[in-house]
Amino acid sequence: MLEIKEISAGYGATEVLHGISLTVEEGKITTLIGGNGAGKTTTLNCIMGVVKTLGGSITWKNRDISKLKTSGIVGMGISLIPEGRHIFPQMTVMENLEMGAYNRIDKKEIIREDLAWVLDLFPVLKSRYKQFAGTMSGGEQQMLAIGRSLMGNPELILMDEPSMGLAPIIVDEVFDIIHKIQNMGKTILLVEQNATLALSSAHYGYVIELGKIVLKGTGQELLNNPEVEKAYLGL
Amino acid sequence: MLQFILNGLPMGAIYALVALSYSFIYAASSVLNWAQGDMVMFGAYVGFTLYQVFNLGFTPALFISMAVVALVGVLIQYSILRPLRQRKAPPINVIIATLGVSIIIRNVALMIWGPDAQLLPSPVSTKPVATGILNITPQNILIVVVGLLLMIIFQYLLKQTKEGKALRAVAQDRYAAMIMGIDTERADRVAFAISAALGAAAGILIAPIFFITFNMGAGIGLKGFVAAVVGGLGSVPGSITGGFFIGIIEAVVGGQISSGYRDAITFVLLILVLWLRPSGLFLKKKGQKV
Amino acid sequence: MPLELNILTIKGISVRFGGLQVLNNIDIQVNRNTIHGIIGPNGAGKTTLFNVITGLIRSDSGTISLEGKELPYVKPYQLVSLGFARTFQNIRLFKEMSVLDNVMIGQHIHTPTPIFSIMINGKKSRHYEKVAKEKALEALKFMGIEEKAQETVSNLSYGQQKLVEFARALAAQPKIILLDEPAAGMHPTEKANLLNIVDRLREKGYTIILIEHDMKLVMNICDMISVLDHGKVITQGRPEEVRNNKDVISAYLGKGEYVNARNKRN
Amino acid sequence: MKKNKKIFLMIAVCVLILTLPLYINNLYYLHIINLAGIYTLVTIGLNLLSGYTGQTSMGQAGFFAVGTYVSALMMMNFNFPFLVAIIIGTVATAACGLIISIPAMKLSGPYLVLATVGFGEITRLVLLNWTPVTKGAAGLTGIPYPEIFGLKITSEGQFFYLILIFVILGTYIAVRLAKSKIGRTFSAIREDDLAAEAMGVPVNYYKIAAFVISAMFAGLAGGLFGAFSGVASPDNFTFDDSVAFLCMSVIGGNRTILGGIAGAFVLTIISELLRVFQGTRLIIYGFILIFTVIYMPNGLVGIMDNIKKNYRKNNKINE
Amino acid sequence: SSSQESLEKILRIGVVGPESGGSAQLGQGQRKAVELAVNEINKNKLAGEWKLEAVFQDDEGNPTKSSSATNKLIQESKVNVIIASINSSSTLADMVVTERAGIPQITPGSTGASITEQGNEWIFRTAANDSFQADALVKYAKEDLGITKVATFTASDDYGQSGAKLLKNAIEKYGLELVANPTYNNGDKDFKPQLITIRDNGAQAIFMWGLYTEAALISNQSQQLGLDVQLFGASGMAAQKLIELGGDAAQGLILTQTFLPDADIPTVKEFVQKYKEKYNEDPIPHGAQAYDTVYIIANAVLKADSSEPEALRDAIRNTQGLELVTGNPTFNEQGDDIGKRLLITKIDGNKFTLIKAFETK
Ligand SMILES: Nc1ncnc2c1ncn2[C@@H]1O[C@H](COP(=O)(O)OP(=O)(O)OP(=O)(O)O)[C@@H](O)[C@H]1O
Ligand SMILES: Nc1ncnc2c1ncn2[C@@H]1O[C@H](COP(=O)(O)OP(=O)(O)OP(=O)(O)O)[C@@H](O)[C@H]1O
Ligand SMILES: CC(C)C[C@H](N)C(=O)O
Ligand SMILES: [Mg+2]
Ligand SMILES: [Mg+2]
Repeated sequence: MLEIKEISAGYGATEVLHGISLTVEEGKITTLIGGNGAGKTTTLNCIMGVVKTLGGSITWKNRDISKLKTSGIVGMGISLIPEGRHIFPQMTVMENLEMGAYNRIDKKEIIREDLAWVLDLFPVLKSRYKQFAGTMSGGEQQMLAIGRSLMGNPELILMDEPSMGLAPIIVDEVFDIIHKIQNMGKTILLVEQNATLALSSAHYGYVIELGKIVLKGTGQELLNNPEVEKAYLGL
Repeated sequence: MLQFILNGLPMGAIYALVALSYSFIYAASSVLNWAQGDMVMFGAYVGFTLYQVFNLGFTPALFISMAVVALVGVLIQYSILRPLRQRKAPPINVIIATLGVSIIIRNVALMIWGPDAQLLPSPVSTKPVATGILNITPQNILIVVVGLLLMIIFQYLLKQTKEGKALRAVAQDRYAAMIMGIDTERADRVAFAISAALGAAAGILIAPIFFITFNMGAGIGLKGFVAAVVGGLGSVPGSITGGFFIGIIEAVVGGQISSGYRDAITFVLLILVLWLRPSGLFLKKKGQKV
Repeated sequence: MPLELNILTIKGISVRFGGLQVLNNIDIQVNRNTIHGIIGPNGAGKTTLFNVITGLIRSDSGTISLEGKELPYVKPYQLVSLGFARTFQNIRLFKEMSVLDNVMIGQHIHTPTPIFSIMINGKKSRHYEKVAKEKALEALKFMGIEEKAQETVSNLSYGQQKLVEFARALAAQPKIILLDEPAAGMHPTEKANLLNIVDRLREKGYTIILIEHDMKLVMNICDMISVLDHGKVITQGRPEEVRNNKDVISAYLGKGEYVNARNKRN
Repeated sequence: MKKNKKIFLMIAVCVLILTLPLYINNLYYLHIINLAGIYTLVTIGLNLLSGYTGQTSMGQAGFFAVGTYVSALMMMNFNFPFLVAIIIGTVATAACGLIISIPAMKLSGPYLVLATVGFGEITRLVLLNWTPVTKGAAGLTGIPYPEIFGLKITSEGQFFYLILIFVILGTYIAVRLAKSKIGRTFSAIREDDLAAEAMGVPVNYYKIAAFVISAMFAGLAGGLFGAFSGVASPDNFTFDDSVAFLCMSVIGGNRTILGGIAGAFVLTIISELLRVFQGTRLIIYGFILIFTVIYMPNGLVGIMDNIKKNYRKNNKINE
Repeated sequence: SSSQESLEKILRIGVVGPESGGSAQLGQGQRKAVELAVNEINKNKLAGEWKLEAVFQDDEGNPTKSSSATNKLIQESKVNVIIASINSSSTLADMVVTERAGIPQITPGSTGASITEQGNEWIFRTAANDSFQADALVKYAKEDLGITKVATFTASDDYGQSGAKLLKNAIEKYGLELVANPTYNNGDKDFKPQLITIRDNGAQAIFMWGLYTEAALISNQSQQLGLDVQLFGASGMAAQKLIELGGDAAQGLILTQTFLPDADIPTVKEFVQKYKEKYNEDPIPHGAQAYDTVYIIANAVLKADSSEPEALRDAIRNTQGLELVTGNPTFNEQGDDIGKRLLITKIDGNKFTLIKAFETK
């Protein structure tokens, strides 16, 4: 279980998270939704230790990880699909996937099995394994980013807008995959702009606004909450 | 002509080695380290001291000196590059900082070892075993052999091993590398240590034939940088080719055309090469797309 | 189709990267004052098509004509004065500059550079600067972000940056605006805002070519849609035609389980 | 009220600068100030090139050299008056800028650095080896004192005003350029040249322009330098000198014109002040460089900006 | 300060030299020798009531820095006379300053011809006279060794280039054939291309003009290439280090110098002994010249009994009858010391041995 208590964080002199608390149940999908600039990405980066928290605690498996280095956090089975893909542009697709498994100490065969599994999930990656990742199309890169993160065999996956830039049919697939990996026992914290989609997939959800959690509840509760409906399900 | 080309080879091997140390650090940290030439000098002096004061032989001196200079590299990473990174300083600041390092190392060396040139005896002979067109001296063979050996090792490390790939990943996207669980700080440290050690190795290899002076880093550093860039910064085969390319061009131009304008002509050729291949001989602009 | 309706004709465009045929004999006609959607699976070649139109990539064959005149092979910046402006799939703003300056760069081709007047800070140069600034502010206002004019771009949120990029393209006063996934990563209310903006631009007489994966948005707003798959146009037509096309469903839209889940709600 | 204060302050600074030679009677200080003034012109140009347009140059000493030699030779060999000579020198330097910009516009990062280093070295080696014209390693001696409208400039004090005029002129031109559409376009190219191109900016022309402009600043500075020092040799224009210019530009802050001025003055003066440390002074200089780029990432001007911002913030709170 | 002077007569000597940078070894050698000389003179009251005080500034071998340093010495340290500098380019820049300020300047290191050709009455030179050296070397090569085909191989700096010119003149004068005249840049490491050219043109001798590091490398590399030539050099490279670095490749190298540590001359012996005592190393020739320069100044102030620049200048010009380490200095109209001793020496084992000595007057 990931438990975030009252964390605050910011960039330089400006604080953008003002005491965020949320809980991600093990084996469940939890979603975090909110407007642009609300602090979703910042929250995920705090969990990863990329952005240092100014206060509060983040516990995972009963350990405060808020002071750990990112490499340590990854080593504890947490992985992030970053916003904006962040693939390694001058490495091949295959090398990118290998980097996803950087922190694993598993046997080579097991990693190879996982690689086969990921390539099956995204056949386009299989057919392009030698292409430089930087020349892939936007959506292809997104798939690569997802695949790369799965290569780490994480227990907790933080997803920052995984559906961004994907064709509808692939969005379906990605959400299928999300459910699949949840069924494999993994824990997921999902950040999505597509709130309807996120909430209808999630067990529990949080709404963040201007660096504060303003609403929480089960996916269905939030989906039916008129405030949420007005602010986040629009269009 | 042929003899000029052949005579360019040992010089080329040295340039290649120094080029490699630039390339390595660039491939892993995207840093242009202007103090690289001074690592060569420092390595040579450490080797010299080990030999003079402690009477150590060539091989132990080589390895100890590589280790000592690697430590200096780590120190630079820790005390200079790390704070620069934390403050997200632009690349030009890193260049200026390493320029500062270069000035410091050079003048510290001047204080310690004085202004005179020093001689580090060769473990093998510097006299030719065969004269004529090919002037092969054992020392030159040593340079080329040890140099090539190091280059092959590093090509392997960088391209084939997981850690090597991790270093490249760090250079391409630090944030992404971080969330892969790569310790980017450590990667920087490793890159600085290794390329400093490479520089030291170059220093010890050339000291027996070129002597050691506190400002030898300037010339050799610049030539090594030229070789690295012309081959394609970050590419091991590029650095090697670049090194030999410069070595041979210098020999041919210096012997056949004009010794005074030798470096000028070399630079004109280089600029022409870059004009035709803006990322060096061995790199294509790959992985770029709008 | 009457000629005057047509503004852009893409004919037989093919592009190949190494062994990969990314665009294969593309024919698309875009009508004046319409919003033309381009959709298709990831990697279909949509962005590549944009790159060809804006001169960043040279096609292996085929022609593109604007208002009946074939476009010459020129530098990308020269195409801007012919009437094209674009946004990028990965935001490409001038990050360390202010929002206003970013948008004023969009004005580049419309602002003369009177060197002498600049030197003496003369009337002429001040006038041009003033006009450029006003126009830029106007574009920002149109996007609804004029209060961010003095902010450095890197301090803006993703959604706001997308709007700045849009404003910058608008400032070039093009005949055709090419938008590459403008809504990606945007919050629903901002999407609604975007839809509104695009609508108003159509009213103003602009022609817009839009790449987008948000079907709700595309179907709502586009007059015509071309669907690309594997570098080929598999179908074109009005939104309702495209939506129900079997090929489009199987290659792109899918069963729509999750997308439909959302559609149900509205 | 506030505005009055500002104007008063500006007038005070102007008067202070204008009367400097009157109360600095130590000619050594004046000499250093004059030298810094000449360097200012180089760094201003370099800031337009490296800071604004993002084209790092490590070969600025080459342009400086061309300006010095051409102007001096015009005066010495053809008896051209000073002003004409430095104009010819500046034009010649501009031509060099044009030539180097052709390969340079295709390059970036270390590749560009190398090309500019190459240019600097090529220039120096030509000066060294083209003996019939450049007098080789010995260089030019007896470069005549400048004479402007019958007034002969010989003393440090007179040079002060001559250099001041050019610095003011140069600063004015640079500021105008920087604040205009041209400066804005330069910055856009620095940030993302592809996006700039896609917005209609003829990127290559602007890169050429940046090179030519920065070359002209360096060339003008060179013309003054030759007349000021009376001698010039290839040793004045080494790679180390190019590096020193770059350091001035970065240490002062290369994204503003003021930064160039600050950098030239501060580094020139500091390296003289450090003379008291004798043997360790270069080591200290190295540490100063490192310290500044770490703790003042935007240069001295960046610090001033921060202070200003804080001051404003505090004032706001008080008000 | 005038009241101070009346109590104790102080003569301030400003010394500029490259104590760091590429020619640091020359600048530091100069500094050590000047310090030694000043101490002796003060201790032994060799300048009568005058006490010498030396102020040192580093110019890094950079002419601009050099002229700033000279300015500082004159304006701030109020020196009465300047010893500056080693690199000709620096000396030329300093001369502008000293002339403007009207302060006498003596250069113990710079050999560039143009220095004393400018009609500047404030400059003096105690450096070795290169034209005598070139002449003596070529003459010796022809008359004593019977060499006919020669090459010059010179540094591209001012020292090397003026050397090249003087050598060429001498070679023509004595009717030898110059078959190749390549140059190198200071800091170069590889000289084989030029050496191959020299070899292929059939030279019997190479006249080098430059500093010891490069000279040693040239010796080594010509041995590696199997060149069968006699090497010649001039005072710029005369240093114990040349023997050390050149190893057996430098054996037999013939060079001219003004100062030979082992020479059987009382002043030389004394100087070398004192220098070794103080610094535990051999002095360099430039050091000897700088040492003598201080003595010339001391003599001048003693004679003039004034620290007024003009009086000093005239006294220096009239220097006479001094028996110093590198000869008995006398200055000609241009300010060149024409009283230098000139020695042709040969590297033999671990030291230079004397072949011939000239008094150049
Ligand atoms: N690197 C940064 N430097 C300064 N401010 C930043 C930085 N990154 C984000 N911010 C600011 O922090 C706030 C929160 O940003 P964050 O990226 O966490 O929002 P978000 O909820 O992920 O938004 P979006 O949906 O647009 O991705 C925003 O106001 C943003 O401008
Ligand atoms: N330089 C290149 N080298 C090799 N393949 C490339 C290159 N550029 C693009 N491609 C390939 O061309 C195909 C089309 O890319 P494009 O970016 O046009 O797709 P897209 O339709 O915009 O996709 P998306 O919706 O995911 O952005 C992709 O499969 C991509 O991998
Ligand atoms: C012998 C050398 C030290 C001479 C000095 N390099 C000069 O320029 O004159
Ligand atoms: Mg975000
Ligand atoms: Mg795309």
